[in-house]
Amino acid sequence: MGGVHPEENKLSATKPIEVFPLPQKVYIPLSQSLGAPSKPVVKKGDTVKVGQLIAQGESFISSNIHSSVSGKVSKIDDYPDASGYRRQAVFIDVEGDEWEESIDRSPVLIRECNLSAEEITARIKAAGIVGLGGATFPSHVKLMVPNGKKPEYLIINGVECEPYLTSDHRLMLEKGEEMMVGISILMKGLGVSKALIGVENNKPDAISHLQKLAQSWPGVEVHPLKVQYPQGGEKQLIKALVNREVPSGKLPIEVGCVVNNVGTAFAVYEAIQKNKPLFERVVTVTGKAIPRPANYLVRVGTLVSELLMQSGYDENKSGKVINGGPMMGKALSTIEVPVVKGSSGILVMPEQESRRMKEVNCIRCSRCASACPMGLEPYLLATMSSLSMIESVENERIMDCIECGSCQYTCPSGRQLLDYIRVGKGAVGKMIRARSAK
Amino acid sequence: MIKEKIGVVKSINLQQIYGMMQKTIAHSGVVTSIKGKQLEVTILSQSACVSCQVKGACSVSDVAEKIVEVDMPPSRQLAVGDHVTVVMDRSGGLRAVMLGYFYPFILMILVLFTMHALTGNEGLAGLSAIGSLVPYYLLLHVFNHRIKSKFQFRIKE
Amino acid sequence: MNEVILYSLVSLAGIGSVMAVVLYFVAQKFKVIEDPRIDDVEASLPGANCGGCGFAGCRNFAEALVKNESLEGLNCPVGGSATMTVVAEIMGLAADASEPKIAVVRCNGSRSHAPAKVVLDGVSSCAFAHSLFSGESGCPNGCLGLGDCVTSCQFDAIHIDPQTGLPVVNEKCVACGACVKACPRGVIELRNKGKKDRRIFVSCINTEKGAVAKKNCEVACIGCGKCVKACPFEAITLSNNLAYIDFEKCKLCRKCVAECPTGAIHELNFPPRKEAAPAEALTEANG
Amino acid sequence: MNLLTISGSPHVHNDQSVKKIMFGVIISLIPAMLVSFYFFGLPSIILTLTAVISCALFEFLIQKYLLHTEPSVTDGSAMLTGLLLAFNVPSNLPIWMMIVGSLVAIGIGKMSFGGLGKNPFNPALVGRVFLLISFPVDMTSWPLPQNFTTSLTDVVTGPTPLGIVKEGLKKGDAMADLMTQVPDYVNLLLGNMGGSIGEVSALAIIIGGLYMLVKKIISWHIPVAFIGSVLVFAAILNLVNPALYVNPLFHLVTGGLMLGAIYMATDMVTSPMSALSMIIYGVGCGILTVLIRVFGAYPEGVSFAILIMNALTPILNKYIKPKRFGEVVAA
Amino acid sequence: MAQKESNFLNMFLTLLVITGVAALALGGVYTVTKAPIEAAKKAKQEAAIQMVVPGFANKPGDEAIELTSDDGLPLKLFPARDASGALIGVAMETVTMKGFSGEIKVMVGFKPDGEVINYQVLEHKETPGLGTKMADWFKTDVKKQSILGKNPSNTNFTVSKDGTGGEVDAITAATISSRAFLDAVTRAHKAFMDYQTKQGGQLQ
Amino acid sequence: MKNFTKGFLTENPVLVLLLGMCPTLGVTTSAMNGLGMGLATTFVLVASNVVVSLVKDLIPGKVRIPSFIVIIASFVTIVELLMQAYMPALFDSLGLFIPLIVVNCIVLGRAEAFASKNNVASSAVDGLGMGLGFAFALTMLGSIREILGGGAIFGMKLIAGDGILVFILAPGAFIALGYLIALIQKLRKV
Amino acid sequence: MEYIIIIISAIFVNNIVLAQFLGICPFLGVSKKLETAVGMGAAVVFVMALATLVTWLVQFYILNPLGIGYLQTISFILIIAALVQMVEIILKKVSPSLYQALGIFLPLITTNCAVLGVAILTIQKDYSLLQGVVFAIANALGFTFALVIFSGIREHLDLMEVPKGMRGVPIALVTAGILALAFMGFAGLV
Ligand SMILES: Cc1cc2nc3c(=O)[nH]c(=O)nc-3n(C[C@H](O)[C@H](O)[C@H](O)COP(=O)(O)O)c2cc1C
Ligand SMILES: Cc1cc2nc3c(=O)[nH]c(=O)nc-3n(C[C@H](O)[C@H](O)[C@H](O)COP(=O)(O)O)c2cc1C
Ligand SMILES: Cc1cc2nc3c(=O)[nH]c(=O)nc-3n(C[C@H](O)[C@H](O)[C@H](O)COP(=O)(O)O)c2cc1C
Ligand SMILES: Cc1cc2nc3c(=O)[nH]c(=O)nc-3n(C[C@H](O)[C@H](O)[C@H](O)CO)c2cc1C
Ligand code: SF4
Ligand code: SF4
Ligand code: SF4
Ligand code: SF4
Ligand code: FES
Repeated sequence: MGGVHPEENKLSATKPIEVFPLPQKVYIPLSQSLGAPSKPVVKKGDTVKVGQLIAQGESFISSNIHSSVSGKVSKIDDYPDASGYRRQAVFIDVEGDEWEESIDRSPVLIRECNLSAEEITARIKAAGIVGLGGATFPSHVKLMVPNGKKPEYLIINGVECEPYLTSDHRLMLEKGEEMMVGISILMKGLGVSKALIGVENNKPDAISHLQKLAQSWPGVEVHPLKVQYPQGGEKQLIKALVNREVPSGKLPIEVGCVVNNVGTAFAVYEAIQKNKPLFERVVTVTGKAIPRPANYLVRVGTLVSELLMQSGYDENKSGKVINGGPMMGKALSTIEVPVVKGSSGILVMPEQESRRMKEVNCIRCSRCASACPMGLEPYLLATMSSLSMIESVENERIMDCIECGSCQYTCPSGRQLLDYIRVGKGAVGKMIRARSAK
Repeated sequence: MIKEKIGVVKSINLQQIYGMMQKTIAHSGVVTSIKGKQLEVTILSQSACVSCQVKGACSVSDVAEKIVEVDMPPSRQLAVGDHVTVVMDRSGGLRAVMLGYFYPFILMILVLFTMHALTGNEGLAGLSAIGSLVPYYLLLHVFNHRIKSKFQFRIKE
Repeated sequence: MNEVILYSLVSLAGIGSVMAVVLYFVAQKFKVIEDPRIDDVEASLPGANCGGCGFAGCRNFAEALVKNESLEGLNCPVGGSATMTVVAEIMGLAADASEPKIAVVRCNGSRSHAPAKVVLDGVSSCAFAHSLFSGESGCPNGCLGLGDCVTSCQFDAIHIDPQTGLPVVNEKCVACGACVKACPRGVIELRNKGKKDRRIFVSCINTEKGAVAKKNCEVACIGCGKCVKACPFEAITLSNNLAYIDFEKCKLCRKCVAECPTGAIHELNFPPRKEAAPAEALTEANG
Repeated sequence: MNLLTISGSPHVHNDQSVKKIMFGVIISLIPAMLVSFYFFGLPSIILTLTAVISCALFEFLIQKYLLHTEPSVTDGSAMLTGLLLAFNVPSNLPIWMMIVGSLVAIGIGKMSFGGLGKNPFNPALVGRVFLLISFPVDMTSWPLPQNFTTSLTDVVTGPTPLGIVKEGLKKGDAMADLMTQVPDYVNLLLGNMGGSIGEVSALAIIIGGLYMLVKKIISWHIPVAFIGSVLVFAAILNLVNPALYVNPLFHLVTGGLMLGAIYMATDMVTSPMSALSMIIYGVGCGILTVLIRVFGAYPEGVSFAILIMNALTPILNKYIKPKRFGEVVAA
Repeated sequence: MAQKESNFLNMFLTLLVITGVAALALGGVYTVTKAPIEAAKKAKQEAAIQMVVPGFANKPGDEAIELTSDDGLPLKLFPARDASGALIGVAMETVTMKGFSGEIKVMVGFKPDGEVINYQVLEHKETPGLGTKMADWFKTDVKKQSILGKNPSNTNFTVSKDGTGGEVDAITAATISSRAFLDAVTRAHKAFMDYQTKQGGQLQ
Repeated sequence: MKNFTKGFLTENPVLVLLLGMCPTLGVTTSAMNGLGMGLATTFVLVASNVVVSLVKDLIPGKVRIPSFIVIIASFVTIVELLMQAYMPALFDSLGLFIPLIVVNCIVLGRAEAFASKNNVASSAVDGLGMGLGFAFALTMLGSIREILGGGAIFGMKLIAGDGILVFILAPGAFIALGYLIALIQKLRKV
Repeated sequence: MEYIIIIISAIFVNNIVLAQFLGICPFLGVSKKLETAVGMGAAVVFVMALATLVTWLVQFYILNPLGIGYLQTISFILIIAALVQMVEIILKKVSPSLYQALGIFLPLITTNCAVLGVAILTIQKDYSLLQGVVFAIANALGFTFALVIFSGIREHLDLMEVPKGMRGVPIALVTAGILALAFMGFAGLV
């Protein structure tokens, strides 16, 4: 159902992962995952090592944060996040590169893991691992299956259906073996015997590589998928792999699935087998306005501007800088923002491509409805939202929208559908909250 | 980035609530009297008439508001004057239309045609058609309790 | 007597009596004794059905008024005290003269004061922009200028000034408060209209630290506290790096206005001062 | 330094636009246009141009001076309306009537509702039916086709094949006799018959329809359902009484069926949005068309059928929804 | 508003009185207008007869004869006589169901030999501007439009373009109405002729 | 005076209050019909307003509306009888819509909203104003339809041949009234 | 067959609203929501059938034998008004909960011209009782049909930003006009 085929433009697909040089200063935001911000456990003037815990997640859905560099905490203050709002962050002046001793920095692959499921969950929580597929949902929560639900499949999301982005692709090629170990650990943590890796057909090298590796991992299967956006959305992926539909308003566990990104699996490997918390990640820097697209292994807290400069950013040629891919990513209002755990790529669009087409009346062509992977009617949701018909959009299931943007991508009238839908979702959310508060 | 994700959390949570409430018709009204567990809610004028200048004149019955009886919701203590929303299942409305207008209509027509076929007398057929409504409504009256349970309004929480 | 007339008489009178019986039962069973005052009250209301009173429409409000038998807590912002006096008369009560209010826009981050650092390309909705980013100027509190307040106003009382990009309230405002609810950033406040329409207020709601605020907008309140000291009536309070003038306490003495180093305090509809007033604050007057 | 742009996702768009769609339809109409110009000559060209220009002009004037909105004539939809309106009238219609029709189509049918996308009824058909009912004489005198002519005056008029059959049957003529009075199927397919400017050549229209299908401008549902149901319904009637009800194939190649099914019923603005409702809509159009053709007063019912189904479109849209992902089947 | 209280008795009485007064008033008006209404109806009929067979001296309305056409439609025959009582013609009120929108009623005057003197369309629901043209079309002496002075016995009263040897031109774009109209006229003619034959040749 | 003039534009029953649409649409095939219908309604309005305001204090609240209906229906019947007797042609062309004056909301509306609260003189004036306003609107619509649809006005031909036939027919009635009301709304704003 | 002709004629060819202009007020007033339109339609079917039944009996068994046919208008309107009231009272009395459920759905505007018009038309057309009742039902169905279609379109139009000057009644009338235009295609079906 639904879906679109945007131009792929995977400019950096052949670029191996480069380790990005250490910055002078990092800004580590304290809200890096879904849920409540983490509480700092260091204070101004403290010296920290790489991998040291600097903030703790205190509520159920929140995560630990570790220092990505060694050096001195210069202050704890507000710093603009990707949307320009100021939030609490830890500012660290980098001094050397001194790691916590507990971290195993050797490149040796460790296959065996003898931990129990509970220990695995605890270690993942301690390492501050969050979903690297974009939503940054704390990964340990997914392993804590609610009572009465039984997971059957671990689904590994290697789809990377967003145009331009290649970080997952490179990771699958270069860290495939580690990833397999991570997957086996996740399977153990969940107590499932089957793991399905979904990869789109546009990455044949990754598919054949993983398929070869999977032969030595019982229960792990690699499934090539047809190329279609948003194949990587978890509901769509589950549908494609096990042909089950997650009911409206329900979680994947409802149909016995847990979805994790390939990067997450790799992070799990490092956390469990190498004792390395999550403080760096692979970030694709790409775009038509970037002369040297690349995939960097970046410490969290590094400024986006530094990544861009490394790749030859020219502010006069760029019109829009996007954190993430072109379909779901978020435009940045300044490039002086730090890389966070959820940053999968930085996309720079040239001036001429950065403006939307002129919006004209909806011609009721229903292209948006057929593109919508959730079976919604975006034209209706958008119109009703713009007319503040809150109850009606609620009945039209606006809350099912996964904000994939397929509708807006395909609308010949250039309707800014998702913008309106977001307004409507906001209003419906408000109304529902008001109702449940009563 | 973070802000957007917060939005997602809420939507996931709230979707579950949202799944439960649909397919109902809601009217807002004011509690006008309380008798034990029975509330009387006066529904404020619903129709387009609200702002019409001659609404008093258009219908012979100048009823501008409707009073409905609902049970006191267990979760909430209501007082006279409270603003509430009463809801009824959408299908209830259709069923009401059926019971109130459609079935008696069918009955009337059937009797009309049958009697005409039997007696050939139009006057008699007509009178008995009208007359057939009497037992119908008596029947309704007898089953009032059963009917009531189907069209009960309730207070929306 | 003509027999046609006789028949007519009998049959019509027959129908008439049937009607009477029927209606008698209607009267018995329906018993909707509408207080006739409801109609009168409704007639005296403006009839805008705007919901400013908190009811679904003027009729509903009239019913509530009559049922309540008192005006307490009920007010028609549109008709204001004039209307409420009439209503009070109908109901045989005295209306307390509530001070008329008006919407006030507490942001002066015009295009020149707070230049754009990025350009928004999207739907014209403050609610959307607010959820997307901090704003073109970078100020996370200030007006986004996309006019959610304008669309929410039923009285055509608020418009975006094309020069400044900020909303301006005109005399049509009836203080219904719709715009206050519509603004995602809480820029608009209902304040006393003031004698001769004179008002003084801090035209900024930025709670960031002074330096940060000033970087984005040159007329931001930097929370320096000078006005607090200058006010002889203790009408000004400072919290979260932001000064606020309580309109109930403010006596419109204008002492604070001159004190503010950034010109964040606004005075409206005052005669010109003898000495030069902070010119900018006056020219950018919004209200 | 240029300022960065901020907007919500998505940040890319496919290469479609309303303009491309509209001009795509116009391009696909070229074969039908050429056939018509060949058979009906210069008058048909003049009339078509009149309609296209006056529709565009009226749209421009109304937007600019009455609605005070930014004129959007360049999107091509008004020109398309004009083109299709012209295709739906006989080629000897007086020019002023064509202009009145354009005004009605654009002014009443489209702009009263707010312009592109908001009109519940197909503007060209509103214009056409308005003309038909206002000027029945001129709207039902069909010039007979001839090889390309530049003559603007003396044309020979005669009834359309549908008209011949309908009138004949009403008078009590035998079906076999009537079939000798109409052109054979090859000519019917090519368009060598009396009729409206653009409707005559089923073949040319089908070619255009295929082009639109390939270009994904329309989907197959409505035309197939429409034409299919005409075929089925007419076949049933024909089986019941061949002497009274004409061969179903005859229905397909005559009158405005092809033009209606492929170009007018498919107007996305006025047709339903999901596959199932499109099929219902198409079947409704088909049944109504045959009903009016066979039992009604008018020999041709396509326009009315589509307009009536246009009226039902909002209800179809409201009650037939796409399947929601994760829809829990009602317990 | 000083309004009376609503109790059963005064409600009952009020309505009784009001309906009573109304009945009296209406009865009065009715008695007064009864005669003029009848007269108006009659005048209308008379005017129509006068138009289609001018110059009679009797009261054709009082001598009306009810006939039935072959297919069961009701027709009326009004004999028109001169002062001496001799038949100068008849007015036939005739009807057809074949109109574009159903029934068409026509008053048509014939000379005793069946020649059409004049006609008047009494009732119809045809389309204004199309079917309505029949009111004058068949009186206008253009081409073969007019039927006045023609006799259906020797003229083919069908539409010329039907190819049935018709000798009357149909109204442009309203062939259906034209056929229907001619149907009504021929029906009247036939009924008149049949009646005469049945009466033994001459209607007196 | 204000009671009289308001019926024309500011409170025109058809064009502003949107009442009595059925006769408005149904009889306005020509200006003459519109005028005739308008005048008949005016008569009923004035007469019933007068009677209602005379008896208003004698009628108990609950039978107010039925009593009004009887009064109105009586006058309608009187009009019906008179027209039948003395204007049979007009009566024929207005047909069903004469008895339907009885349910015309304007008549009952004025009785209820005005006459039952005011004295005889101003009720009569009110009825006259409203009635003439109604007649004015109907005549206007009738003229528009007659001119556009038949190229004539009050039966006088303006152009040779026919007009745009639709306007004489049902669709034209709706469309013409729609644009007329839009125009009036626009005029009232400025 | 004769019934079928009556039915097709009343629903499609001579639709009560779109061709005969009866019941325009509720057509324009109640047709804003589909659900209400359906409910209203059901009520109208019932009321029209009942009213025609009763008025026919009154006409042929009371008015005609007594020679007081001229009282048609006044007696019909009184009967209809009383009937509607009676239905309401009975419903209210026999099943208050049912009445409540209905009451909210149906702003019963059943005293509009459609009901009276159909009752009178039935008499004018010389229908027998059965024909009359079928005629009434068919007209009520025609009314419902038009109302439902129309409410669908208007719900749709609520989502479109119709130009300011046309909003509300004007665009509703223009839409009704186009609908009437489309319905002309049914001409000649019977
Ligand atoms: C309150 C809440 C509880 C969740 N619980 C689970 C869970 O128990 N198991 C699970 O696999 N995912 C769980 N999720 C994660 C979601 O299924 C989903 O993976 C996450 O929101 C990211 O989705 P996305 O990347 O498709 O945007 C939970 C999410 C929320 C908001
Ligand atoms: C429209 C859409 C597209 C997505 N595409 C991808 C993708 O290509 N790859 C991916 O790993 N996650 C993608 N996600 C996120 C997944 O839904 C899901 O959150 C993720 O795979 C869960 O794994 P994580 O918790 O390890 O991140 C997408 C989400 C949405 C809503
Ligand atoms: C709105 C409309 C009304 C019509 N009314 C009539 C009519 O009253 N009488 C009639 O004979 N034809 C009428 N017609 C025309 C018929 O449909 C048909 O085309 C015509 O009778 C064929 O006759 P012709 O051969 O003279 O053109 C009308 C057509 C339209 C469009
Ligand atoms: C496939 C297709 C068919 C169309 N058919 C019509 C048509 O029949 N009549 C018309 O006026 N416009 C037609 N249009 C143009 C456009 O949709 C129309 O003008 C809108 O209805 C105006 O709002 C068509 C457009 C497309 C893409
Ligand atoms: S953004 Fe929402 S509405 Fe649009 S296609 Fe994606 S899921 Fe559907
Ligand atoms: S794709 Fe765009 S134009 Fe087409 S229906 Fe959706 S919103 Fe309308
Ligand atoms: S400006 Fe604000 S408070 Fe004033 S009338 Fe408008 S919405 Fe109401
Ligand atoms: S005051 Fe608020 S609502 Fe109005 S434009 Fe500014 S941000 Fe938007
Ligand atoms: S005038 Fe006919 S319903 Fe109102």
